[in-house]
Amino acid sequence: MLTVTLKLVTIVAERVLQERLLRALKELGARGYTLTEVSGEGSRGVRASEWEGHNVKIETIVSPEVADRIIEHIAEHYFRYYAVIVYAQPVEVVRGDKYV
Amino acid sequence: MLTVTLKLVTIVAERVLQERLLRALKELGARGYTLTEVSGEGSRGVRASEWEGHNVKIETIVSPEVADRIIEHIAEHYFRYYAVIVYAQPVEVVRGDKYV
Amino acid sequence: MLTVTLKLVTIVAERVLQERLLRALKELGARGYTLTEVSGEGSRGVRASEWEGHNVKIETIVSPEVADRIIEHIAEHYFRYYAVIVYAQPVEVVRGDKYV
Amino acid sequence: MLDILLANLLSPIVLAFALGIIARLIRSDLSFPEPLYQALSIYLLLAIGLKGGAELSHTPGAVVLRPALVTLALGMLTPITSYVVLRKIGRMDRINAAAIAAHYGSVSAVTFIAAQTFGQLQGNLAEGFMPALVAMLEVPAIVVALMLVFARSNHHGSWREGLHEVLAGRSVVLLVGGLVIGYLSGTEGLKQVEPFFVSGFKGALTLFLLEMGLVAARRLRDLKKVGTFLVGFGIVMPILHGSLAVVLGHWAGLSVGGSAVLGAMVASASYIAAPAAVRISLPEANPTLYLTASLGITFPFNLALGIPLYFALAQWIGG
Amino acid sequence: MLDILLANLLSPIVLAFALGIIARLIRSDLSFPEPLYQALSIYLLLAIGLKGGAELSHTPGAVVLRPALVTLALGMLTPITSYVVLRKIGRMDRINAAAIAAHYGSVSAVTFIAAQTFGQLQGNLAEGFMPALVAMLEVPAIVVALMLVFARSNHHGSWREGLHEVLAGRSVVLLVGGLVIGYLSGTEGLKQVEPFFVSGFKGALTLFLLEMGLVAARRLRDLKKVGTFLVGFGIVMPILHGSLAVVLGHWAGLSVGGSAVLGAMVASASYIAAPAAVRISLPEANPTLYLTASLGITFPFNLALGIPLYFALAQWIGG
Amino acid sequence: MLDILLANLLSPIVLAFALGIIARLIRSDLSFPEPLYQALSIYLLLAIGLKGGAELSHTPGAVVLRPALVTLALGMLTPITSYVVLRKIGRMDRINAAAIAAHYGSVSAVTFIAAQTFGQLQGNLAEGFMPALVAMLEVPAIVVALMLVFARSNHHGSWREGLHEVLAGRSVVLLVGGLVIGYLSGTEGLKQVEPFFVSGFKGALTLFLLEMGLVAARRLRDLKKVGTFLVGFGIVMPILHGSLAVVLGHWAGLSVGGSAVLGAMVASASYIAAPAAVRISLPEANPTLYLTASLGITFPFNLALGIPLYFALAQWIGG
Ligand SMILES: Nc1ncnc2c1ncn2[C@@H]1O[C@H](COP(=O)(O)O)[C@@H](O)[C@H]1O
Ligand SMILES: Nc1ncnc2c1ncn2[C@@H]1O[C@H](COP(=O)(O)O)[C@@H](O)[C@H]1O
Ligand SMILES: Nc1ncnc2c1ncn2[C@@H]1O[C@H](COP(=O)(O)O)[C@@H](O)[C@H]1O
Ligand code: NA
Ligand code: NA
Ligand code: NA
Repeated sequence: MLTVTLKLVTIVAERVLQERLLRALKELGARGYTLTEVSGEGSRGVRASEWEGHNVKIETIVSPEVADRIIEHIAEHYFRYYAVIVYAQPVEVVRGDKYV
Repeated sequence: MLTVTLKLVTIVAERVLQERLLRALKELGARGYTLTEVSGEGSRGVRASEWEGHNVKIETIVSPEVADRIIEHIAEHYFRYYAVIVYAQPVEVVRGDKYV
Repeated sequence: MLTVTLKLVTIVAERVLQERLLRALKELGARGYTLTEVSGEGSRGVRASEWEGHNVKIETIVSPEVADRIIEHIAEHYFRYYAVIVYAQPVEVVRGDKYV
Repeated sequence: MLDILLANLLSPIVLAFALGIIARLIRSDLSFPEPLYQALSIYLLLAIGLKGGAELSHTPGAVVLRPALVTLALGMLTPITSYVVLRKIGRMDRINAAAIAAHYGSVSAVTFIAAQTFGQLQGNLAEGFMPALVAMLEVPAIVVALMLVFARSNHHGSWREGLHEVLAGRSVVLLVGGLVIGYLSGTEGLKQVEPFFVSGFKGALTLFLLEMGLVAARRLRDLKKVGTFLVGFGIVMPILHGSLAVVLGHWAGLSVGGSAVLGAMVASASYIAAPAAVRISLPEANPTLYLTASLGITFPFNLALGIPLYFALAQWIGG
Repeated sequence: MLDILLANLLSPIVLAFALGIIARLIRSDLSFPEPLYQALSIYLLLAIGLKGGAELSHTPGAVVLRPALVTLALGMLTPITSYVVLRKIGRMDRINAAAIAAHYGSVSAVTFIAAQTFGQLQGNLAEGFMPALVAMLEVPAIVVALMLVFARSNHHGSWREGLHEVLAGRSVVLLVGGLVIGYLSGTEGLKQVEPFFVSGFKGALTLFLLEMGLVAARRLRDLKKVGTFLVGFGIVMPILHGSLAVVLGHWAGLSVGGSAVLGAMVASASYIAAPAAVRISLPEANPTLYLTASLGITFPFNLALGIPLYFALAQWIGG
Repeated sequence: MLDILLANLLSPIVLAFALGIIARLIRSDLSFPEPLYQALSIYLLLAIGLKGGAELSHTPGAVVLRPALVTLALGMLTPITSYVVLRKIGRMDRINAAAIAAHYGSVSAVTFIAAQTFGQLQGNLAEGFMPALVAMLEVPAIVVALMLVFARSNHHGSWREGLHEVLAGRSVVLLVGGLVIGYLSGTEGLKQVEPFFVSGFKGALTLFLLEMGLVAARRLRDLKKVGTFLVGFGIVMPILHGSLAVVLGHWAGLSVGGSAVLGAMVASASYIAAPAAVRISLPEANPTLYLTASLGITFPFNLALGIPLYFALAQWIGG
């Protein structure tokens, strides 16, 4: 099976950002995403929800360039005021052209 | 701690495939799996559910050979007609014999 | 964007352990975690819940040393009697100092 | 006729459906958590089963026989008429035609419930055993439609898995299970659970239709993709099938309310049981076509206009 | 006064709230799954909308006019008084002051419901159209408070997204949607769904308040972080705003029950609509401050002491 | 006796349980989302607490005293008899014996509810304060059983965490919390929430038992693994404990209904509170043994046969 190595970018963020982040991903070149409802704790204790602790995890498989763009976008727009983390890992996929 | 490197194979698929995929994993040699209810979007907009967008994510830690078999099986049987993606990553585990 | 490579440690465990594991993570030096409700199967069929199969997945990004400590702690305290697995992967993050 | 229509359009359940559509159109963040949707549908299916079964327990078999046979016959006929129309007039390929035919032959439980509720308000009560007919109408059409494909060719999808999907699917299990529980425990048994399953019913249905509106609105976006033929099909076919059913229901001895409800049942298109079975058995069929037609066109049409129409027809024939 | 207070403190809803707090304090594993919380809040909002709308459908417009104008005026005034107090007395920065002002100008639907329920038990029924006033009170304050920031500076957050967040937010959609459905389908329509939406209401509210207790207890941990001033603000401001609203309500022709409920509404601080809008529009405001004040201080205060107080005042003025 | 049995077997709740088992056997995709299960169990526990508390509020203490003492005594005795039987006759190791003893000493709230409901239908109403006895029966047995292990050896599991798990566990918090709320707000308070917590009760219980059937069916697969001894134990032990409790209940002054319900309570085995506590405190005990025994054998046995048996016995002694 012919596999290609791409990047899996994972964002964990407070739920109020969901719509905006998905819009941003699309604009930055992601061709799809998978979303999970999660909870968590980090350095920020509280967020704008009676449901503190409820976050979304957004995973998207993209080319390395798009991965960089996404990470930069999030660092620039969300790190300061919002509860959000982002990280990237290499993954092997088949049908590599589906994701770029 | 003695760790071994194995493969973490992740499948994201429309929910109607859940039972079949789990059966296939077992037959192909996976010794366990973890399942998460997720949602997502990709190239196929709609699926057979009033709950479009609802997918399952199935993660399984296996030997590299089993990983290849799983990826091939899915590519062959599901890529054409179903909303499904699959990718693999190396992971370090302890008790490596538990997974093979 | 300046990224640092850290470890993503993932624990999948039966739900009854949730509180204890989170306490242990904090004590071992993790600065945050993300928790997902999952289900799954492995070598142990049954657990102490009418909801067999319901597990939690706890993900935490930590330094390699903390990762080792966590894996050792879990292997020592939980592998024998509880349904639990743990694995680690390298991930690239920005703001590396947030996690250590 | 006009006042029947107005009464229907101003009923809480139709208005709740409209609210759901509007909420989606203005991009509201209103959404039903999936477990709530599942809880409501478990409740509604079990409740109609229970009521129907308790009613059956004191209905003489002879009264049910003819309506049951008519229902079965319609369950075999309507997938075939749908298929033929889709192939000959719509020029659709075999697979997609069969997939859509499975939906239009089967039944939408919510449309049935809405029709029954509407009859109650109009004072045109349908027979109490109608839920048993719903259970009978659900499965055969899907089998017939799949046979139209599998009879001819060796085929990718799994015929047996698809069938298991319908027969052991949760809507059949809950409906038939409810019927059996209601039948065995009888009117006495039903009385114990009445405040929960009977009194609360219409309110829960209102909530459910709000959610249906949210879901259907997503399908409305795809109206353009499916083309004019399918939009027309989704309106004309229910009228034809529904009218036929009203007439046959009347002939089989059903009351005005009963014939009208039978009309609504037969006119309705499945969007729970059929899609799951078809996705497994005919994976190459395009879900956008069958889901948009049944959920985006036929369901709203029946809810708003079809139901009053079948009642007006039943009244005209039998009243 | 004392017996009013005791009657309130021993009502199932207040006790359920206390149980929620205690459960959290003893570190119980009791927790509500999120879908249950969502289901209950969808139900409660839709239910009060439906009842209010059905009531409106046979209320002459003239009766509603003055109370509506008073409500709107209070919705514009209270964010400003809150802002001024926070800035001048509390020495708070502009952003956080505006964020908190948005919460105290807007309304907590649960406080409204609790007040209305309390009135029923006291035999001081509020006017049936009060839910329409809740809908009117929810939005303006948030707009006014955001304007206090956006009018002055170019700013990070998105003003339009924040506004959309309130206007198309689920609490407004359900409340206003319920009102319209209730209004269009009228008393006749309401009767169909009464066992579900009316009879079950107080029980569902009890369950909801148990959950509110669980959530509020988490906020109590943060009481120390927010400082004495904000604790005092969260108690004194509601008393002032509430008393003013009782007086104006009486002047506008509302009954004793109606004025008291208006008092509770105006005294209450939003913790659903406002936080979502503020988080989007004023991301640099500190959520610990506004959530702890509205959910950890003002909500329990109103529930336990405020509501009986506003009723006592209304009685004294109008009884 | 036979007609009592038949009446029980044909009640909606027993039939719903059977439907759940059947659905699983035919591999239906019917399943309850976890939040629905949690919502129903929160509701049921709170509801029985509320009713019991309201009843207690007007029951003279003297009436409750003797039944309460009997209950406590049985809560200490039954884990010991279970332990001895498992060790001596079953030749089971100490840890697993203690784990199973904790389950059989404690109580299954659903079995209690089913027994109470059955009594109502039979016209053999149990005393209203029985829920207070359930709360008393839940905890002591688990403590006694754990002591059987911890008294002897230094041990892996955590004794204190296990105890906290029961005492602050959601079933105790909801039951005791409901009792206190019901007691404090009294009959007057209960009336407000009656349509929700009282009228809807049996229907919600029916839904819950459908889910219980789905869960128990999974345990049935493990019947072979646990061996004949444990199957016998899961049937004989409840009969012995239940009969003893009926006799002692009668002696303590309980009515026919009350003694029978006490019998069912004591006969029942916990499958919510005990498993969680045991898993934490005795991790090396095998969950397949204690879960299969309590959920796969004893629960269905009591539901179908045990409850009518305890009623027949109570009638024979006291009627
Ligand atoms: N070290 C970490 N490992 C895993 N997830 C984290 C970590 N730190 C933060 N998170 C997740 O990111 C969310 C926001 O983090 P923060 O901005 O630090 O509050 C948290 O609620 C967690 O879900
Ligand atoms: N680029 C991507 N990154 C992450 N998840 C994806 C991506 N593309 C598709 N998916 C997931 O896979 C499912 C099926 O994809 P598709 O077949 O492209 O519709 C989607 O619903 C998503 O959950
Ligand atoms: N090979 C595997 N791959 C992925 N997840 C696994 C695997 N084995 C076990 N798990 C997860 O870990 C949990 C506990 O495993 P076990 O102790 O083997 O029963 C299971 O319920 C699964 O969720
Ligand atoms: Na049909
Ligand atoms: Na206010
Ligand atoms: Na017992």
